[in-house]
Amino acid sequence: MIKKDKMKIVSTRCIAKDTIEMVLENQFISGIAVPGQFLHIQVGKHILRRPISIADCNKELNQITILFKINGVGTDELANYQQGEYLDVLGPLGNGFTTDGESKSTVLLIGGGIGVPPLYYLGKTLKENGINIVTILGFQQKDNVFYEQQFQELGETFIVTDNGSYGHKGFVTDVIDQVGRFDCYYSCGPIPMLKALTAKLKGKKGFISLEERMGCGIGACFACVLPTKDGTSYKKICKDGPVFQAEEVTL
Amino acid sequence: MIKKDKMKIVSTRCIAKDTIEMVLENQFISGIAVPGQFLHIQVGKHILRRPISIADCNKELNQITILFKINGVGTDELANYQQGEYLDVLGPLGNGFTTDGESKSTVLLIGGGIGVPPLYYLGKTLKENGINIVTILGFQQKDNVFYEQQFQELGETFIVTDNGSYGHKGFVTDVIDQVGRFDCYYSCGPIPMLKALTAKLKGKKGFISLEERMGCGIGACFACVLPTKDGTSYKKICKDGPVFQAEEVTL
Amino acid sequence: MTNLAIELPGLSLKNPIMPASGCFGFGREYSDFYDLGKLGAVIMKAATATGRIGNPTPRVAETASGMLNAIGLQNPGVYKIMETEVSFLSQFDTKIIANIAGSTLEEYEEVAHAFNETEHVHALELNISCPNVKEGGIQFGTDPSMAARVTEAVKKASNLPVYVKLSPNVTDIVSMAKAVEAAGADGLSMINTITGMQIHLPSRKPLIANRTGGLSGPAIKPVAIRMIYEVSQQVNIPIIGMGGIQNAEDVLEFLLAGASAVAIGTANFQNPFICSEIIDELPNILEKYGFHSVQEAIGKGIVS
Amino acid sequence: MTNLAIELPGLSLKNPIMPASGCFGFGREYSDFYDLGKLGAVIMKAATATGRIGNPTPRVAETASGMLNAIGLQNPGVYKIMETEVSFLSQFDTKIIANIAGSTLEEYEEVAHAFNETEHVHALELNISCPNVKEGGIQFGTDPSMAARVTEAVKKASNLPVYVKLSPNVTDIVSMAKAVEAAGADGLSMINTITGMQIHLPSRKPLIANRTGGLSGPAIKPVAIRMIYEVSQQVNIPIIGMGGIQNAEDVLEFLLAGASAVAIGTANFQNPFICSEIIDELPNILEKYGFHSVQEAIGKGIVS
Ligand SMILES: Cc1cc2nc3c(=O)[nH]c(=O)nc-3n(C[C@H](O)[C@H](O)[C@H](O)COP(=O)(O)OP(=O)(O)OC[C@H]3O[C@@H](n4cnc5c(N)ncnc54)[C@H](O)[C@@H]3O)c2cc1C
Ligand SMILES: Cc1cc2nc3c(=O)[nH]c(=O)nc-3n(C[C@H](O)[C@H](O)[C@H](O)COP(=O)(O)OP(=O)(O)OC[C@H]3O[C@@H](n4cnc5c(N)ncnc54)[C@H](O)[C@@H]3O)c2cc1C
Ligand SMILES: Cc1cc2nc3c(=O)[nH]c(=O)nc-3n(C[C@H](O)[C@H](O)[C@H](O)COP(=O)(O)O)c2cc1C
Ligand SMILES: Cc1cc2nc3c(=O)[nH]c(=O)nc-3n(C[C@H](O)[C@H](O)[C@H](O)COP(=O)(O)O)c2cc1C
Ligand code: FES
Ligand code: FES
Repeated sequence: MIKKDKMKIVSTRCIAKDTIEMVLENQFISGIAVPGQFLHIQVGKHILRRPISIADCNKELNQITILFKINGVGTDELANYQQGEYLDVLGPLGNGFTTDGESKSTVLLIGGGIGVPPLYYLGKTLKENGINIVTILGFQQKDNVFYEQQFQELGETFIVTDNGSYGHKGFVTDVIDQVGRFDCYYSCGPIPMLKALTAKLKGKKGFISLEERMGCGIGACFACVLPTKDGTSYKKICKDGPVFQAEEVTL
Repeated sequence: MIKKDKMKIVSTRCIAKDTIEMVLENQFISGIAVPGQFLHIQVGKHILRRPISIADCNKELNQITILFKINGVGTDELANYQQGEYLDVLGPLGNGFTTDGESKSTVLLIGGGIGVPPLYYLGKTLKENGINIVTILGFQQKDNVFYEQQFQELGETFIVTDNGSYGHKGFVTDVIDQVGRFDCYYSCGPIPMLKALTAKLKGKKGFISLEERMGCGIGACFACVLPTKDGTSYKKICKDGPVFQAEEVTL
Repeated sequence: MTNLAIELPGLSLKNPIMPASGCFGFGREYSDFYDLGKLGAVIMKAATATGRIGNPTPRVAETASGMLNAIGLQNPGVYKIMETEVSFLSQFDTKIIANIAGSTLEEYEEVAHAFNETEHVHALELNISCPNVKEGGIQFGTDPSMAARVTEAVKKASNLPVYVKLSPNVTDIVSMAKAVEAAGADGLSMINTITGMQIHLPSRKPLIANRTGGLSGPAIKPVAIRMIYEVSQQVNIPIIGMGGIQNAEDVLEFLLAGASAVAIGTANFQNPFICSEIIDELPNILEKYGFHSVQEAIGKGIVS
Repeated sequence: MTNLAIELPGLSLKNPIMPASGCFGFGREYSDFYDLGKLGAVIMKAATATGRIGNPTPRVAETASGMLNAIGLQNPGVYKIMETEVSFLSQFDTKIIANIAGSTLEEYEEVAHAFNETEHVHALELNISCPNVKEGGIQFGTDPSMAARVTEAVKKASNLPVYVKLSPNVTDIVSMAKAVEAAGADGLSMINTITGMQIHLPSRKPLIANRTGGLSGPAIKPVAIRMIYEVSQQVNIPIIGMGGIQNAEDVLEFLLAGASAVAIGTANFQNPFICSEIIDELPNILEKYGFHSVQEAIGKGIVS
């Protein structure tokens, strides 16, 4: 079920360069949100809503955390909203990650930049289910890094920066070989990263979360489609995704 | 001289039905404002500024008072601005009333509805110059009445409402005969009122302040013109006005 | 009691509000938000003869008070639509309008004919103006004689009333309207989107993969009002008005300009309840401005 | 150092920024805000042969991210303009472009000829597209052969370079552009306003006294970008781009789409300093997106 509702801004703060963490409150939406889903947020009077992943969810406090990067006019305006104000939100949207892994198995989370957020709620949920978590997070450079501590609490965490200004230098794919055995991977990040990653991990069971410019966010307008591998059909990122099996789609 | 500047909202309050009094602070603009001039106010992201008369000006405190009625989307948004916020203002604009009357003379102020505001600063200024003030203010009905007290402090004040729910019943023109001798009149209000008034006071020296939808507000776009009596030329309300000699224009 | 009902060829509408084609899919997603039986009608997404995969993405971009789209007529084809979508929509107490598109005259005929086979479709909206189909769609929509030809063909291929959806991308909208009226159109639907473009500065390329897209939303409302005003004075068939409607005041503005009913597109994306909320608000707005019925307001803004 | 200079026929511009015709009067009012010598050029308000009184008021209305205007070519006539306005503007170190309009071919010729007499006017902008003049202006702007005729006539009547200002209210902007290019136009200016309308609900009448008005502002930017993109690929003369520009990013978008310089209209009303501020900001924006000069950015968004 999807709801259009007001979410109260419980807190908002800058956690890295141009990166905002915002905690939102709404009982219904937090009550049913699963990892990988997203919120479609009305910002000011903009004609289109902004899709932002659910980065964390606290069902006791009825809270959802979002993490977003100031990336244009909408996210810039969103960053200026203050604690106590309300956001008009459509959500939770999308399918979310399948988290039915067996306990005792190990999963690898690989996040790039602003693709990191959905992996946090996923990792937390998996860990609660007794699954081992290893994380690789890639950022452009040192001042973009966020949530390192939070992921470390879930398990071993590698930070990679493009220029080596923090953690390992290079790309997330460069450190995968340092990770031991894992049963499955979950990833979200820029397309070039996902391309390199799915190529490197070909044959492995994996799930990736994708982005596309959206209209409705609920599957009605056909804005956010992705052709299936055979090219004769398509998936809607907003409804059939944003999470797909790595093998299922062509990037 | 016209300035584009920020004006701080010192206070804002509702003084009658849908009628807001807002006190704004800016040294330069308050320093040179004369009665009858107006401010061209940027509200939100609206493409066109909103022209609002200067209702009072306190040169010691660097403050200007505006009074406006919620009349559409822009004034509605303006009413929601809070104390402490800033408005982007172009002003002071227009010519203003000529206030070179001789002291000891008597002037009649006639205001209708949201045409009342500019008359207050005018009346105050005239009174300071030793001129006697008599005021007639017309409103739709009781809950629209504002600034009665303030005008009474300037001199005798008649209130008229369309339905008689407060003061005299009828139109401002109905009570003019009750006013004694006066040397000159100043008026601002809806066109039908100004028409009736200038007809009734034909031959009297008088000044009227006019409204028109504006673009630039400074005389460049030719949006706000008014044909002169002979029809071969025109005046710009924003620059040559908003105040005109009653005889000068065709309503 | 304000009377919202309105009679149009083939469409006895309980109210003049319908979602615009392409902005509401086939209603499924929005049926989770409210009972579609509340709507005057539903205009379905464009149908072509066989399924289409549409344009590459990005397919949408945001503009000042508007958006661009270049979906490219993606749809599963008329037969699939009849089977799964019309049958789904037919459960609701509302009228169904099928938006039909094609690259050739024959394709239009085939689609029109197919929709004729079900009792659940009450009217056709002939989309001759989709700016995102390159094979010829643009020609039909900008040339009066081509538009007349496709209108005639569709009228022959089907017994359903035909509302021709006009493109605003023309020099002379009135002659387009007159041409399709003469060709037998039962009504008009206007306006479709205005062709526009946005260039993405970082990539230095058109943001929409198809380069150009159709501009919709409040930005185009003044153009829609102007065209409906002009056309309604020159034709005798009713107009379904659309272009930037966001609230009940906007609906009244379209009625005053000469529309007999309206469609709401882009606004559904911001607020999935918009059509339902406008239906609730419309009686108050009509009354506020002195009207007792929708019928009474039609064309009242026209100064002769 | 980012190079803002650009060479156009008859116009050596220090930067590509100029106020658009009709939105800056003859510069007087804005000269109180900043030194007009900072501008690449000033495009004056339209001039006709004898003075015009223009349309009744209201002449402007606000729309979503835009405005409508129907000023109706009010101006004191070309001779008065030469005497008082050109001489005023000539004190500033900037180029002067005279926007010329008329109801007949002869009037265009007369105005063009008159401006030829002063050394202070550097180019003509031929306004064939003013949607608010009914006597025939609209024909010139929407018919390629009429547009070509007036272009030829004006070229003969004057030695000044001629930039033909195109109307977006046409089916095929490219053929309009090609027609005036073939007729000798030295450049194009695009776009003028899109014809629109607003109905005032309380009075049930068109808000603009002239009924229709020209839509300008950010709302029309996607249409301007699309038309400039299309036209710039098909003609060999430079384009002065305009339509909804609000900031230096918008200027770059117009350059990428194929414009060689830009004009800023409606935005002056919100911010009288806008042209000056954009000139200050443009170097940063060019650099941010990897350009070292205005020249380098022109047409760089065009995908072939
Ligand atoms: C399913 C999903 C989840 C996302 N989760 C996050 C997140 O958790 N944190 C985060 O920082 N960002 C996330 N994004 C990206 C985020 O939506 C964009 O950064 C944001 O929309 C940019 O808006 P803007 O107004 O700042 O940019 P502008 O460029 O001004 O936006 C213009 C239009 O383009 C759209 N747009 C621009 N960039 C993107 C993009 N990358 N993806 C989709 N639409 C875009 C906007 O939504 C808007 O409609 C997610 C995107 C999707 C599709
Ligand atoms: C010189 C002058 C002084 C004024 N002084 C006052 C004042 O002191 N107090 C007050 O309440 N009102 C005053 N007005 C009227 C005030 O400008 C309008 O009420 C206001 O612009 C309405 O804006 P809106 O967005 O609420 O209405 P909308 O109808 O949404 O506005 C749409 C557009 O129309 C314009 N507009 C609408 N009504 C008017 C109008 N009556 N006059 C001019 N433009 C209009 C708006 O500025 C805007 O551009 C004055 C007008 C002028 C010209
Ligand atoms: C995403 C999107 C898809 C559309 N698809 C179609 C379509 O398939 N057929 C059609 O006739 N019009 C289509 N349109 C045009 C709308 O039906 C409508 O005419 C236009 O958007 C103007 O209305 P609006 O401003 O309320 O959106 C589409 C519009 C949008 C925004
Ligand atoms: C109030 C106003 C008056 C205008 N007058 C003229 C004119 O006299 N001649 C002309 O060619 N264009 C005229 N225009 C059109 C502008 O020059 C410009 O082409 C158009 O407004 C688009 O640019 P903008 O969106 O930046 O305003 C006028 C526009 C406005 C808003
Ligand atoms: S955004 Fe509308 S279908 Fe996905
Ligand atoms: S508003 Fe522009 S001239 Fe008066």
